[in-house]
Amino acid sequence: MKRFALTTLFSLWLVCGAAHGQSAAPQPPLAELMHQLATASLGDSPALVAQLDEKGGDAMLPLFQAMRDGSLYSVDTTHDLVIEQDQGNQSLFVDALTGKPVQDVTSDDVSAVPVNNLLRGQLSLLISKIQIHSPNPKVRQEAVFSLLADLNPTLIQTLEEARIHEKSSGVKDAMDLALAMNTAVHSAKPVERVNAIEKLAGSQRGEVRNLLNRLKADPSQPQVQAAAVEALKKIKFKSDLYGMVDTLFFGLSLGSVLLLAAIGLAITFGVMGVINMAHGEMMMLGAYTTYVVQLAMPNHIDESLWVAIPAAFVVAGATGVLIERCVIRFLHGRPLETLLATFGISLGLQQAVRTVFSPLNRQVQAPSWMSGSVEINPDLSITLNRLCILAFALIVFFLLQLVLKKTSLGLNVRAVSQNRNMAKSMGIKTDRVDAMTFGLGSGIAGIAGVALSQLTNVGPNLGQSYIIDSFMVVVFGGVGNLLGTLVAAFTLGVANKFLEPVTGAVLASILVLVFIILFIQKRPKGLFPQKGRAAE
Amino acid sequence: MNSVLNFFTKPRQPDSTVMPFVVVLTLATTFFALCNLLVPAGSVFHVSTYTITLLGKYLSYALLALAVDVVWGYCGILSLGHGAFFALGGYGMGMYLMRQIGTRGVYGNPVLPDFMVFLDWKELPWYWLGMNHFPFAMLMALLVPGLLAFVFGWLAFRSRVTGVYLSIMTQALTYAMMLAFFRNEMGFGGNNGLTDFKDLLGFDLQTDGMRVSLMVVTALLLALAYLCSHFIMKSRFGKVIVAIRDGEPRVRFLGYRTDLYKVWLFVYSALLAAVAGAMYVPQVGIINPGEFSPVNSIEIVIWVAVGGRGTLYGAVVGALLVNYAKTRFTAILPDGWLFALGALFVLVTLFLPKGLAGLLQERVNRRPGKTPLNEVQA
Amino acid sequence: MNAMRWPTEVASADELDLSHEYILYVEGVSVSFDGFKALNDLNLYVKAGELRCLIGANGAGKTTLMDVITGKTQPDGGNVFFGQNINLLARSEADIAQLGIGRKFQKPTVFEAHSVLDNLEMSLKANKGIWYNLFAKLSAVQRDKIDEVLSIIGLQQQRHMLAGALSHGQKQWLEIGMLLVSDPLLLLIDEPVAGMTGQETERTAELLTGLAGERTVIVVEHDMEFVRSIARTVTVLHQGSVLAQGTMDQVQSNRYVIEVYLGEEA
Amino acid sequence: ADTIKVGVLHSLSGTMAISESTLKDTVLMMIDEQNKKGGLLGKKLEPVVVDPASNWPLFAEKTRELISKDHVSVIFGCWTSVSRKSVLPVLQELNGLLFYPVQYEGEESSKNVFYTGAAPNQQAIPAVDYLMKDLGVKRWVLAGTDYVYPRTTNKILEAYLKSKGVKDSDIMINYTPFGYSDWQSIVSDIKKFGSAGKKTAVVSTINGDANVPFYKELGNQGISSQDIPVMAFSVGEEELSGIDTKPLVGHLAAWNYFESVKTPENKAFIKEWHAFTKNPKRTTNDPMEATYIGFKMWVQAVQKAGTTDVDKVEQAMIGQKVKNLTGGMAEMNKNHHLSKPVLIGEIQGNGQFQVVSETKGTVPGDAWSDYLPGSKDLIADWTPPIMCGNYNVKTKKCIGQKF
Amino acid sequence: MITFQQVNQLYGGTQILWNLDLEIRKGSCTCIMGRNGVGKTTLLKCLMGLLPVAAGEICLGDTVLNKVSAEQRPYLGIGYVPQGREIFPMLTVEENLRLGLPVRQDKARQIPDKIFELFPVLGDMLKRRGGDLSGGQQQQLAIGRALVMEPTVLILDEPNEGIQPNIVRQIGDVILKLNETEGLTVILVEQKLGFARRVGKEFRLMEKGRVVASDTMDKLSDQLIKQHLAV
Ligand SMILES: Nc1ncnc2c1ncn2[C@@H]1O[C@H](COP(=O)(O)OP(=O)(O)OP(=O)(O)O)[C@@H](O)[C@H]1O
Ligand SMILES: Nc1ncnc2c1ncn2[C@@H]1O[C@H](COP(=O)(O)OP(=O)(O)OP(=O)(O)O)[C@@H](O)[C@H]1O
Ligand SMILES: NC(N)=O
Ligand SMILES: [Mg+2]
Ligand SMILES: [Mg+2]
Repeated sequence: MKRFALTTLFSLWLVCGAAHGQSAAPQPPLAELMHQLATASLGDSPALVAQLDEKGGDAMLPLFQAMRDGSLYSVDTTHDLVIEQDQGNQSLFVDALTGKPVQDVTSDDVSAVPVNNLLRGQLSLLISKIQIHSPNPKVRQEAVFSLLADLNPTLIQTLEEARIHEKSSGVKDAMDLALAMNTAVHSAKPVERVNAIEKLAGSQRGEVRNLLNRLKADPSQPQVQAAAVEALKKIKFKSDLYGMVDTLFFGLSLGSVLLLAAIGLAITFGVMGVINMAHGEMMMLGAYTTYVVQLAMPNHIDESLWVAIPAAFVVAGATGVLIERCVIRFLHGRPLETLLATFGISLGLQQAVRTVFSPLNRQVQAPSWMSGSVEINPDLSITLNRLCILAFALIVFFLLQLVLKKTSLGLNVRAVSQNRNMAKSMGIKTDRVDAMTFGLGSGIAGIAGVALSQLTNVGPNLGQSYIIDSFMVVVFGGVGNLLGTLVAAFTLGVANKFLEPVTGAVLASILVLVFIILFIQKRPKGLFPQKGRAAE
Repeated sequence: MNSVLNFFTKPRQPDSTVMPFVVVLTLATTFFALCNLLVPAGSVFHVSTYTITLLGKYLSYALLALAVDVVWGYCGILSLGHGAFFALGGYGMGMYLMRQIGTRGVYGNPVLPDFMVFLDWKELPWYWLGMNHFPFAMLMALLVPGLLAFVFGWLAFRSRVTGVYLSIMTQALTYAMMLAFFRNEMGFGGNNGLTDFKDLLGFDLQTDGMRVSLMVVTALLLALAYLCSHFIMKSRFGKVIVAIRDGEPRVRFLGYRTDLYKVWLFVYSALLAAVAGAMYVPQVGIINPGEFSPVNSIEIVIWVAVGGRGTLYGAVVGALLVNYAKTRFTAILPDGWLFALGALFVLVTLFLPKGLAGLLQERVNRRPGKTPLNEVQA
Repeated sequence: MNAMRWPTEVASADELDLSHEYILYVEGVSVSFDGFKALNDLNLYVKAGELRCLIGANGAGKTTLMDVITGKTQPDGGNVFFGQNINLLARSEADIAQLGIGRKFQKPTVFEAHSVLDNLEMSLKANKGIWYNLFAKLSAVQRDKIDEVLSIIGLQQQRHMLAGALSHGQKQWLEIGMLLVSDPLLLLIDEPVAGMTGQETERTAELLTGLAGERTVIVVEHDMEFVRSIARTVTVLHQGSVLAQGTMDQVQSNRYVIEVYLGEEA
Repeated sequence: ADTIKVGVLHSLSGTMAISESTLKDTVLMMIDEQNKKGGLLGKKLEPVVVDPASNWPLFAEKTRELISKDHVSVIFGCWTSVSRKSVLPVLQELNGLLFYPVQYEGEESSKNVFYTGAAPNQQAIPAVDYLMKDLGVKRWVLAGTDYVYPRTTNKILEAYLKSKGVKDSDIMINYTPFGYSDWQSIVSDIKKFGSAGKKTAVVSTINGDANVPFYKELGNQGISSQDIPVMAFSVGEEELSGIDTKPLVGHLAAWNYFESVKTPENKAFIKEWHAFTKNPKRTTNDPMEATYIGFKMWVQAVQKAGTTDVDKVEQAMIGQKVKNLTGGMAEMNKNHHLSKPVLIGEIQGNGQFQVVSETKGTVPGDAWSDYLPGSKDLIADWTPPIMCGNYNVKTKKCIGQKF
Repeated sequence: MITFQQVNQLYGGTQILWNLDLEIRKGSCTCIMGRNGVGKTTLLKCLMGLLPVAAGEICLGDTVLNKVSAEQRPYLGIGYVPQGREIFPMLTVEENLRLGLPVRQDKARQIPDKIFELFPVLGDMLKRRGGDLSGGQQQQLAIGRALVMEPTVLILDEPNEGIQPNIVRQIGDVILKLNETEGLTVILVEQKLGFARRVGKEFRLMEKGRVVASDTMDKLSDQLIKQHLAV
């Protein structure tokens, strides 16, 4: 993950702090400093941390890390610093310096050592410095990268020394980059500088770009300046390219959300012809199911989704079957009336959720395997949850295709929706087919809800925010055509994301809507219309 | 032949509800107006200004429902975007009212509405020009939605966009309008919309007399629209419209340009909706982009369905009833009224497939001694 | 002028030029659906006042031909002219109907929510414009016309019935009635006697022969007895083109026609 | 009547129910508490709850219903500015009294309304000062939902930042619609904007439902509070209760109240809230405190005036003091806005805020911003001799409407 | 085999069938005739359970059909070719045919070749949507679809409507064959006398919702025709 530049303010402070340290009275010993830290105010902590770093050196790593992550505590009675270690549902406290467990201390006896943003920044920098020597090459590499914005002579010296013994090529590259950055600025020989700059052109990192921008602005050495301009051009070209890929991914990802939202509707509406205004609420039920599942298994958040998906399918599907049996089946041949009834149902479901779960949003946690992003390069990283949802949407889609194409259900559903009486005369159990189809569509909506719970609010309004988009996608794709739904969802997603940087989010949505309206004039039955005499 | 049979042999009776409707509407309105203005506040017969304002709102909704019924009930065009025409009419009126505020706004700017002042606009955008003249503003309140309906209808009907495709496109239309009007750059007050109106044609909007007048005018317009729509639906034009609903391709083979029939009906309907919007705004005191929201448009359709589509009085009754229910429910059951409303919708669909109007018709048909007109003997 | 007409009015009535006695020219028309050729370079000429029978196997393209003439289907190529001067391919369905080309569909399509009377009223030959119909009233002449047609189709008693409640055969009659009141120059009639009893079939035959002469009639029918009773010229379609044409006897003895259509001992 | 009726005008359904229904409960709790103390002027308080259903015209209608049909003495209600704007004409026509408890864009002072939430100068300006001075922020993203409150706030902030020498190129402004949920591109743009080597912060006036997906996207794209801190004006404890806050630790919010502040009053308040809602985990938040202060002040004012008559209560309100839940005294000023302290808090892993900065003393709410050209000369003063909501100090006249 | 006893049927308030009695013998081929609108189609729909019976009983052998749901009746061996074909328009020809498979006793998974022997055109058009077929092709599909179910009773409502002459012959041959060699009971509604005479073994004449004459086909006199079929 990308580390950003620390503030200049902070660098200034470091210098002052160091100067101050030299001139001041002899510093208190480590233990004393730690006790001071335990009771220090937020304003005093930075100075203490700096002193700890100076005194404690690498041994301070666990303490710094704990402090940054908010797991550093001080024992109320003794002001000893302890680190909380999560051990299932019970927390264990270890000594901040020695790492030995501290007996007889519970969470009631300790209070957190306060940190704020400023301190976290300072700590991160110190941690990185220590981690240059970490045994783990990945950590070392990260450490180097996070120091790029704060290169100074001592650091460069450290890096040069470390570079000699470094074995991991990844870390070597990182160190070379740092050294090249240093050379590019500080070398006395213009040729060296130009060479270094050429090397830098291979990196997409923001720190490099900022440095090159600075060089570009400095006219004192024309060839250096020219090299910087050239390097920046190369970098820009690549980053534009990655930007496109990024945007494309955003579009696909938005498309996958649209697809998930629309796919259940493509069945209840597209195939069965029910104008299902309660479709959104089925997604909402799925999302709430995820919430309940996580409540039930608080220590297994990572696995919770695997339980939530079938659970959501069952809950929403069962609700769908219930709705079909109690209401929809009395409305055969009156498709427009289903709008009225399902709208009523959607109002009821929303209010029911408000009554049961309160009107507030519920918290659904992200499993760790879906958090964060894969960084392909500094200009292009893909968030994992989006990637998972994209894959998930496609899987759901193809499974559904399979069910509809390969089982008799698919055929029966279509037969019933086209001619109910004749289907009866062919021995098709229309009642069961209806219930199962509506249940299937609703169940898929429920599954979509699980995915949405990872992206957005789990609240009573969840369904409302997707219902219009869902209808739009189904209609744009062509009612009754599942493949159309797929293409429509991705088209709209990608179009939206390519427009957005140009026009802004609101105008992009408006333009997409206008585009759909105009498009339908050209193809009045959507992207993939149902063709033939019967469709007229 | 063997056609003895009352129900189907009965001629399609001309909607004989016109006179009763107009009479009841006029009487009720007059009654309420007098009870507000003449009966002293203490009396049991006094009708509060609150009630008058509510009635006025319901009546504009009724007019809106009528507009939807004309296209949906008679021509099968399920518009899920009529809120857009309503809102545009409302904005037309709102802009006029806004300009009437003059220096009485919070910043005292004689020309610019408050929201423009605090967004630091220097002059009135061109589309606000002239809106301080009532006739021009009203013309715009009709012209703009009418034109929008015309352009949209012309494009859609000519390309033969029908059924759910059309419904969803109307929804997209109103949704796009909503997003656009939410934008502050549009110059219509963004999310806050237009509000803080003072007077209309020089009359203070907050007096009882004005409220009663607005209510009465709304009622008159509703009656007029009812008569007009009745006339249209009874004419051969109306028969063609209904035929289009049941088999548009076949109507074309009879030589009718169905796209034009639909366009003009759509425009007519949009104009009714715009009038409703224009009457609605001074009575509720605010117009904002929320009126464009697709859910609003869906609700209108539901009023019509509850009342019974395809009958003009059904639409009116549905709008009055559902909105009255909403007013009552939100006050009596603030926490659970959505259950009640939702249940109402479901129950009506299940047990009154033709809406309340259907119920009424059945009653009439069943009344002993009443034989359908022109009954054919076996 | 025709393509972009101001949306308020109907087409100006074009004068039909019948100077070469032919009323319908279908030349080189092809229609294909997803690669399947329903009509294949079809040529057909019909004289004014003629009663032409069109027969041919199921799927030969008869209905498709009517679709092309009435503007419902655009052909891939070819020309269709009404009289000398009117290019039907450039016209909309409504225009074509107003020119005086009426059609009865294979599957009866009547307006089910309208009474029999209203169905006929709407089909009347009259101005089809919007303003006109907003104020139109039935004239005495029109009333008589409708009454006359009602008695022809035998639905006097059902005049106020909703068309949706008619039986299949009654709908067939109503549709014929709708065609009659519209007073067309060219009638395209797709399988009029399907579902009729023998007696009714005879009546239909009388009706159609009566119409011919004054009007031009093209009838599609599979009932050979019926065709024989009315036919002067018969055209046989096969796989989208004309297979044979001539009098009933000529056609009936045509070997190909027997093979693909009539069967050995028809 | 033998009771004093109190109107409660908060949406219990529709999009705003998420925020507003809590305030309904708060008012009910306060009424309950007051009744336990024996009511007011010897009468019991009786709540009249209605549901304006997040529908703005309905707010006006319900106000009319509350005042003219139910004859309430005061109304506690509204959240969005548009609902307040919708209600204003009715209040003024029927001379009602509204307590409005939410932070808002200012530019208003009505005789019939008391504004107990923060004006921009009580939230936005101190927050930006903190970012600038304490975190050394040089580059600014002003991200908001596209409506009046964020627009105005950002206008004020833009003017303010420029007055502090920030260049145009260092300000990025972005608006999104209500309920916006696909933040990928915008967050990615922010990330790019923030990688220019200068300390960057986001000032967020993103409202309501859009926040959860925004923060989730921030977390997933790996923007931590050390990289680009986000300072929010509409994200409180309640909004956080719907998010997993671990990835958000260190992001900021500016309010006049945080649940985590340890004062005896706050402890008591939280305890009562838990007891009232029968939910020991229910959070409290800033608009609740604003409701609390408003309610207490109203009670005091009624006691002082000896009547619930709107005009008398209105005058009695001015100068009323109530202890803040976070310490110190809130005071109602002549412009119907409160003087309150401003707190900056950082999000913690447990969904609470840790106060990292606090103004010295209280900040009086400005009805009219000093940074907008149209209103910098305006003040509101509802005491004689000025007695109006928009007095121009230059021309020495009340302009526009007189209420 | 099939009996109607005092069957009454109403559409809304309109009575169509009046105390109708009817008997169909097993293995026979019975032609139901009558003018337009006398209730032939209605009668068949009652038999198929598609219309509710107001009063009276319909039996298939010993089974009282009134209590059997419409979906179950095909499993009792009834195949139905409705008037107007009622093809599933958006399903392909193949899919239309496949729908009948689960009803078969032998649970075959393939459409029997027999169907394509009877109606070769269906084989050529397997992948075409049913709705795109020409009227006559659809009629053949409708019959084929009923035959896929291997019914013991085959009900045909005006099967020759819109069919080319040689196919009409063929259909006649098929019906005869099914009836004579495979013992299928056939109920045929037919207007065309020639065809009725050729394939029908018995006739039932209907008038105004009642059966007014029934006998074997050779007894169908001109007198009866004039009385009940002429207009
Ligand atoms: N929209 C379409 N898509 C695909 N194929 C079509 C379409 N319309 C017609 N066809 C095919 O074109 C051929 C001609 O059809 P058409 O209806 O014109 O036949 P027909 O001569 O009227 O037959 P019939 O006498 O059975 O009514 C048929 O094979 C039919 O399947
Ligand atoms: N859905 C309906 N509602 C009301 N009446 C109907 C309905 N369907 C048919 N009818 C009436 O029932 C009567 C019998 O109709 P049915 O379709 O059974 O006649 P049929 O004998 O099959 O005539 P055809 O030979 O024309 O097919 C007709 O008079 C018709 O008007
Ligand atoms: N005032 C607000 N937050 O709308
Ligand atoms: Mg045909
Ligand atoms: Mg029949």
